[in-house]
Amino acid sequence: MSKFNSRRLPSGGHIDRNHPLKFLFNGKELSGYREDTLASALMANGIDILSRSFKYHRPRGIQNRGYADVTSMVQLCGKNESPNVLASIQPLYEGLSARSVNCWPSVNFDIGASLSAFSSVLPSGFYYKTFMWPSWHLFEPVIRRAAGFGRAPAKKPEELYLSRFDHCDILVVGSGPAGLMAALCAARSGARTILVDEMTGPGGSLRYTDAKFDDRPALNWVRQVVSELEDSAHVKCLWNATAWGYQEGNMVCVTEREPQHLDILGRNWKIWAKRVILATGAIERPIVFENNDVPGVMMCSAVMEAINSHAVAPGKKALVFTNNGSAYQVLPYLDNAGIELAGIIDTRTTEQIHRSELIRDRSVEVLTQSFVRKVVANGKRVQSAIVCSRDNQSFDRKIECDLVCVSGGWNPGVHLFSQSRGSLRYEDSIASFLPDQAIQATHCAGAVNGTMDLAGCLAEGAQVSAKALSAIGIQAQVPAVAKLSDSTQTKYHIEPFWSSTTGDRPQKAFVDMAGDVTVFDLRLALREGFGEVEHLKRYTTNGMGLDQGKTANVNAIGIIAHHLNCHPAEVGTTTFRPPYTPVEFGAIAGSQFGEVVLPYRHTPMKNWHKSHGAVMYEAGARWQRPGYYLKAGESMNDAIKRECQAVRNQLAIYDGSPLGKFQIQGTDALRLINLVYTNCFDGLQIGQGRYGVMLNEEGLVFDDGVSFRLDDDQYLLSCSTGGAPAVERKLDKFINVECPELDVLITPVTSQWANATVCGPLARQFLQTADSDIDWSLDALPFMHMQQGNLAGIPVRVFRVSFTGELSFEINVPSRYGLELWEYLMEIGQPWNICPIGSEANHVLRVEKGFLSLAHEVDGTVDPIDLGLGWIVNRKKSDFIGKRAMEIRRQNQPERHELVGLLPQDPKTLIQEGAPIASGRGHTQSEGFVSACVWSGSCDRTIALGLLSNGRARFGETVLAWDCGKSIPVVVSKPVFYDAQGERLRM
Amino acid sequence: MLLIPCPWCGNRAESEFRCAGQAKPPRREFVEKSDEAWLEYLYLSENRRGVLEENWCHEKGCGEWFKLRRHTATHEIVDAENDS
Amino acid sequence: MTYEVSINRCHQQAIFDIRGIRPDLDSSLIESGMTARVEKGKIVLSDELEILQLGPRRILVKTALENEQQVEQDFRAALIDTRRLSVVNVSDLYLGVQLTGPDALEVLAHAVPLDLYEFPPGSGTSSAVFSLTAIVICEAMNRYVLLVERSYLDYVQKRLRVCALTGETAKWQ
Amino acid sequence: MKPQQRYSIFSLIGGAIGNHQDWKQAWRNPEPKTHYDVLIVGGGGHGLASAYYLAKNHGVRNVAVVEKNWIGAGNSGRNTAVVRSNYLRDASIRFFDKSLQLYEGLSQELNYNIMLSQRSEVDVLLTTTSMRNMRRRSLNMNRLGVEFQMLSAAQVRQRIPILAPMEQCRLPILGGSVQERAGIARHDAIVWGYARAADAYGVDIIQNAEVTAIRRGDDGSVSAVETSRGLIGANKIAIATGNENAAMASLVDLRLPLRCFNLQAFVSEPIKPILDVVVNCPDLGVYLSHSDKGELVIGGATDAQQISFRKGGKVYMLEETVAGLLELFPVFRRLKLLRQWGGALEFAQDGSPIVSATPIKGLYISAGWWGGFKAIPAGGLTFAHLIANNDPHPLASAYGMNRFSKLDYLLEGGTTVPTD
Ligand SMILES: Cc1cc2nc3c(=O)[nH]c(=O)nc-3n(C[C@H](O)[C@H](O)[C@H](O)COP(=O)(O)OP(=O)(O)OC[C@H]3O[C@@H](n4cnc5c(N)ncnc54)[C@H](O)[C@@H]3O)c2cc1C
Ligand SMILES: NC(=O)c1ccc[n+]([C@@H]2O[C@H](COP(=O)([O-])OP(=O)(O)OC[C@H]3O[C@@H](n4cnc5c(N)ncnc54)[C@H](O)[C@@H]3O)[C@@H](O)[C@H]2O)c1
Ligand SMILES: Cc1cc2nc3c(=O)[nH]c(=O)nc-3n(C[C@H](O)[C@H](O)[C@H](O)COP(=O)(O)O)c2cc1C
Ligand SMILES: [Zn+2]
Repeated sequence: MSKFNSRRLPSGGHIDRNHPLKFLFNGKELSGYREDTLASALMANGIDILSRSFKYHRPRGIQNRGYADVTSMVQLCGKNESPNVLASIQPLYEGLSARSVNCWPSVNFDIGASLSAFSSVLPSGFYYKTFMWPSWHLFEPVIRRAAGFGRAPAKKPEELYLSRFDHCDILVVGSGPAGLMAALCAARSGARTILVDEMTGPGGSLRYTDAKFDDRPALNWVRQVVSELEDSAHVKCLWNATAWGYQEGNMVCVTEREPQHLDILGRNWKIWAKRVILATGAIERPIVFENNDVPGVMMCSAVMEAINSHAVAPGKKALVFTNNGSAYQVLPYLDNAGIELAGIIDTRTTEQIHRSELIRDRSVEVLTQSFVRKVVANGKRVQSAIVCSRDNQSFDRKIECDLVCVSGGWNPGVHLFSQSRGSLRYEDSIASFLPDQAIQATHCAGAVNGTMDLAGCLAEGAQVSAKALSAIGIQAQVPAVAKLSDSTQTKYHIEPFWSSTTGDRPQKAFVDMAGDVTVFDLRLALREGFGEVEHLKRYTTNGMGLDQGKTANVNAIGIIAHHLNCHPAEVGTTTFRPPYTPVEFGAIAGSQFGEVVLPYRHTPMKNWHKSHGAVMYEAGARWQRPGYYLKAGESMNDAIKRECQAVRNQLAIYDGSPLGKFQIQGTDALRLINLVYTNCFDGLQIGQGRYGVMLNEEGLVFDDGVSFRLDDDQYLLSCSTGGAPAVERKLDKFINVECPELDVLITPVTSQWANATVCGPLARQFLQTADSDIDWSLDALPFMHMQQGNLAGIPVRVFRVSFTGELSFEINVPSRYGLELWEYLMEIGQPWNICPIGSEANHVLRVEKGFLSLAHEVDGTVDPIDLGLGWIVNRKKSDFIGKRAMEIRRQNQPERHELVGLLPQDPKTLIQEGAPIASGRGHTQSEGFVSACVWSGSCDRTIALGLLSNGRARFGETVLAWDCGKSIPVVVSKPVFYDAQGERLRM
Repeated sequence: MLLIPCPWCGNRAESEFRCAGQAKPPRREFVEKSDEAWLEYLYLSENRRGVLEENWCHEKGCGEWFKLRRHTATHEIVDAENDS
Repeated sequence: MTYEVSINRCHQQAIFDIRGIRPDLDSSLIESGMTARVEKGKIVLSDELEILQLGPRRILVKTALENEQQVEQDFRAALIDTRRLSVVNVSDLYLGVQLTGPDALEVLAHAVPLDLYEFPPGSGTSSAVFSLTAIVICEAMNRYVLLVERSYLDYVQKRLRVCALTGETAKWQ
Repeated sequence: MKPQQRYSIFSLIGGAIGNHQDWKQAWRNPEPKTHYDVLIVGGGGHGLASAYYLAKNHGVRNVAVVEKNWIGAGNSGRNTAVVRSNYLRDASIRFFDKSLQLYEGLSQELNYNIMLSQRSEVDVLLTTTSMRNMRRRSLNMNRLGVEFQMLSAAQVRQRIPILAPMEQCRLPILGGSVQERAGIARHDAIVWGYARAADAYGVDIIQNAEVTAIRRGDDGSVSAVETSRGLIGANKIAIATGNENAAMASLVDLRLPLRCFNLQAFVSEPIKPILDVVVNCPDLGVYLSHSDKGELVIGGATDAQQISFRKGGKVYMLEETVAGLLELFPVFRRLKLLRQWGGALEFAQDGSPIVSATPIKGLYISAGWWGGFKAIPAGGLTFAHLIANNDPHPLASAYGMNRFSKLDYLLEGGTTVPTD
């Protein structure tokens, strides 16, 4: 027979022998069966070495079960490329392809392993002590290449992830005996229940043991319970779903991998539960001895799983090494698999060992009070073990074996409990940490609670569930507990034994396999004063690897306690943090990906713009707006120039829809407006508007805009596009919290209105040709006034406001008519050569006029007086937002940066926006900066605006702008370059 | 994510709410006070571990403003009340 | 496999946003005879109107678009005298997107944090839809309507379709 | 004084020969004395660096650093370790660049490899607003002789080849900026290196001692602190407690405009080198670097809504940051989150730190270090100067606490800390 499936047992297991599957490992074609994991299939094929270790590149294989089996990590290749996948949880599928990680050229012959030769100079924290001279940069690339395991995928997957919310009464995490009973009880009691388990199916430990309920395999019972659950409308069961984050608010994040009924890679559930029941079981931990990482050293439960679930014999001759009773359960499994038993090494005394029938009838030798000092490997796999006695350390005995079944005890899966801020306590009788005080609405049942016997787990699951239900006022229907057939269970009875080595010499006795941390490393750290458990973790990296110390941490704490001569409780644990097991980033982001990663907003005219060459800009508050419209053969600058000319000389139109708008109503509407703007709005007629600047309470400019009076107590306040969300929040807080005495109501109406702004010297003439009842004449509709009426049969509001400095009509219509209005204007504007313009042209035009741009001149340090808007600050008003602060600041700072115009001496020079203005030797004395600089068609030269120290007193002076090493002389001027009197916009 | 007890809607997801800082007396009570008192109103707020009373708004929901007492280190909510 | 749901834009409706200082809102509703017709968190049908109290100080009234002017006039007549009430026509502010089909609830659960099992037909509330403010209405079993700010409609609709696995991939054009 | 034991490759080899049995404690674990000339509260980077410079530059060696947990338990032990000096205002540029310069010589100075990796930080810019902000910074920094350059979109892609292709971007990359000297350092090493070097000068590092009260003498000046390990006298007391400064100041009825907000960070599973620079994307609120150990270290935006002292994180902030990460790097979708944590960041009202004497004689405070890992060397240097001379160091003269009552802000972020 070929090596193919050489370790597969002829019968048994839960694998589906009718469905053989082909897969690739390191390029070699192998085969397994459906229901195999990648790990079991590799084991069946006689493959021992899956990867190389982090630091010393030691060969590693399968040691543990499920997510605790950190040494089984591989790179999943092909379409679903994914790094650091644990073979022990990866279901086998047809065509799967995987590679070993952290090795070159191959996992069996790995150059990196030669590092082991230098390992004596690489104890924990060695990098803090060397590589300083001449510079870390010389060494870093080598270290970096050596670090890390798998590779990030080169391509993004095309499939989706989703993320969703849910609510329930009872969330049960873990579907072992305890979790199933808890879920069953909740379901029968009519509670909305969600049951999740990280494995591909239910059952927990019952999936790999051969327990019998009512004389039938436990899995039958599992199936029966689950089908009852799945048939209940108020119950959801999620398999392959890890509860990874126990958040505040009793919310648990659960990531479901590749939900079977949907074509997605994963889905993250954010579940609020009234009560959470943690039935997360326990993880078997190793005992530390020299070479305890060599393939062939496995946890007893992993051996049981291999044999019972996957019909694989992980060795031929086994030695059992334990400090507790649970290990003896492996014996019948070894028998079944035809594995010879080389002996049992138990660290406990004869009296401590419960002589169950499992050993009573055997001829096998049990060496009590003994331990495995080290295993000897033939390079790739265990060959023998050196065993010695606890009272007579010099007594060494070599036992031939190719499999060492280890049990160092069980670590209750307290991760989620601790994440939820629940406290832990060290329990001597199980030599591990247990949940103590819950902070959130959390319950624990089963092995996680320290209940190590199956009957106890079943009973506790139901009891705890009943308790949780009654806490939320649901009458519990407690299901009967199935009868266990002849219990093959042993008494747990653990006696702590953490490590065979003291770590005085640098043996390879690994505490943390994921980070290659040895007992020696822990000892060294202690010696150097890193005795705090958190220092120890950080100095040695113990518990910082891929499995976050699932098996390592308790051992490390035990070892430290032993050497510090204290109780493990005094050492304490490091902090448990999410995620419980690594979660794909894609699942966390869910559908927030690609185009929909951020909200975007469109005006009703979007499609028109796009089909007319508009280059869309993000205009603030997620709005998309045309930046400029490109015509064939044009450059961006050409386009902007053309658009500017249209406004200054003829006729243009732009989409001003995104401008923020609020309808304000109430007897105190005017009072509010007078409080939020620096100037006074008294005396405004209905239909009249006024420009205002809004400060924050710190006295600094926050926003600006025009407000119109619509009716007696009704105003329409407008603000900048990007500022609208902040203005909305500010106003809302102001009237509800800061000035609750105001009798005023605010309705944000930004998207209600679409706006086409017609501007240019021909705007009035043009609009007079439109089909409209509006009187466009100066008398009827002067600057800063509005009119309502109809245009082309559409109800419109026309505002005479100008941000370009040119004659301008803002035509607002309910959004549904936006496109219709726009198209109508474009159509009748055709003979006029009407030109659509974007925000770039607007920018040039406003610079020519010295109008304020929040994005440019306002950097959070300026007040309105700095901006030359002193006329807008009504000092007589007793109060407005920011008044007090502005006054205090001005008292303390007489000299301020003020808005000025700047004319580069060379009229062709463009200065970069943001260039500082400086004087003094080496330009060290800062005097301000250039906030905007554009080519102005109207002035036929470049012009700029800036903030300059004491600027208004310095008109005519030449100052130096500093632009990338060049100093550029610029002449200070008034900040207006076009139509200084403002006649054109008032036309 | 917390579930926050809106006085009008009951428990709703934290993401529907806005926390708007420490609850202080209304602004008008400071307008007439000394510069020092005004500055205190402007930028001093309690910044400690423990229960703080804050202004919260069910911004994406019913729009109500209310006072919430919340622990700044555990994020536990003590109570919420509507004073209108 | 995908979810069984269809996601479509609704016909525009006339919508009025009524806000008031609490006691005023209550009393003017009484005056106008509307109080009997509001119920917290529920859509109440009355003549041509669908009335939804969104908050203690805010009511939304929906009706067919052709009733827009009539209803606006009625409101003015009935409510406007009390000046401490604001009625704003927001018919163009909100657009509806409708989810119908057996999986409507499951798909919607990807967007809103509400407990949708406690949100039977006839319920309505303002909530966070993909973190944006929107009004969620359960019109019937397997039928939900989201009223979202018009400018966000494309975004919300697109993202719902992504969640419904309609095959629409999230690609930026 | 120098550390009793020098670290080098030779000492490591020597150590190996002796099975590494002879390594000394990196710092002592002394019992507190009854009195110190200067007592520093807070064993984070700033407290320890201040102790070191007090001893080294000012000859003040009867110094204690009192730490309530273990040194580095605060933000210095949980930050994303980015060091850079690209700030906007002159005072900040000068201060932070001094800090970066000190970092450049720190491994040698402390004889401790802090693993300063000046791999450059590239800002990936997606909006015209952030382009404008960075351009202004870069122009101003260049004027002061500090390197920080703008990049074209093509140059950004060249430096970060795995960025999302143009056609897949929600917000296309408009350009970027880079500071070549920026990079990362090993966060714990800064703490341990300063601790070891300060200890060698005789500074007492006292862990597990929480300061619960500050006592004052008859003249009002400070005299001692009460701690969980007893009363400790001191002529001068310097507060550097990371995010507890407001609480510490309130022990002597001092109120400061400080607020703490949550910031979270997370790491991916360890992978082989894929990213050679620090990447920062202000528009998506995410930044990351690839550590020497192999994990991607990722940070996001501060959650400036609620005052918070938690060391965890809010899940909606995590989602946002991850979404931002994947928008830049869609290839990371299948990469896995390994660990997520958080910290409370302390902000002063104007976003700039406070390094200041107080109205109470003998009491000094160093606070508001929300991005203050990069500031540890200069923060320590200037704080030590202030404590020793009772006079601000010229580089930190803008950081006095009296600026607030004049509303004379040093605004870095562009705006003040949100007041709501
Ligand atoms: C997630 C995150 C990412 C960050 N990323 C960066 C970054 O990339 N770059 C950067 O420059 N900065 C970053 N920062 C900020 C940086 O971490 C801090 O600014 C810096 O570490 C502050 O150092 P510190 O010494 O002032 O405070 P800490 O390191 O917090 O030290 C304060 C110490 O005082 C102790 N203490 C408190 N109260 C008492 C008491 N009563 N008695 C005794 N001791 C007390 C604490 O236990 C703590 O150890 C980040 C912060 C966080 C949270
Ligand atoms: N004989 C002994 O000494 C001994 C020791 C330990 C355990 N046991 C046995 O183990 C069993 C314990 O039963 P149980 O129900 O408490 O646990 P279990 O181990 O049977 O089941 C726990 C389940 O929870 C899942 N899980 C854990 N964390 C999860 C998470 N974050 N998200 C999703 N799923 C998660 C696990 O994958 C597992 O399927 C009993 O049968 C007991 O006898 C025996
Ligand atoms: C730069 C940096 C890198 C880190 N890398 C890892 C890592 O590889 N593995 C890990 O488990 N934790 C890593 N951490 C996180 C720490 O384990 C720890 O969570 C963090 O310092 C906060 O401490 P706390 O979780 O004990 O509160 C890293 C932290 C930082 C600051
Ligand atoms: Zn509410």
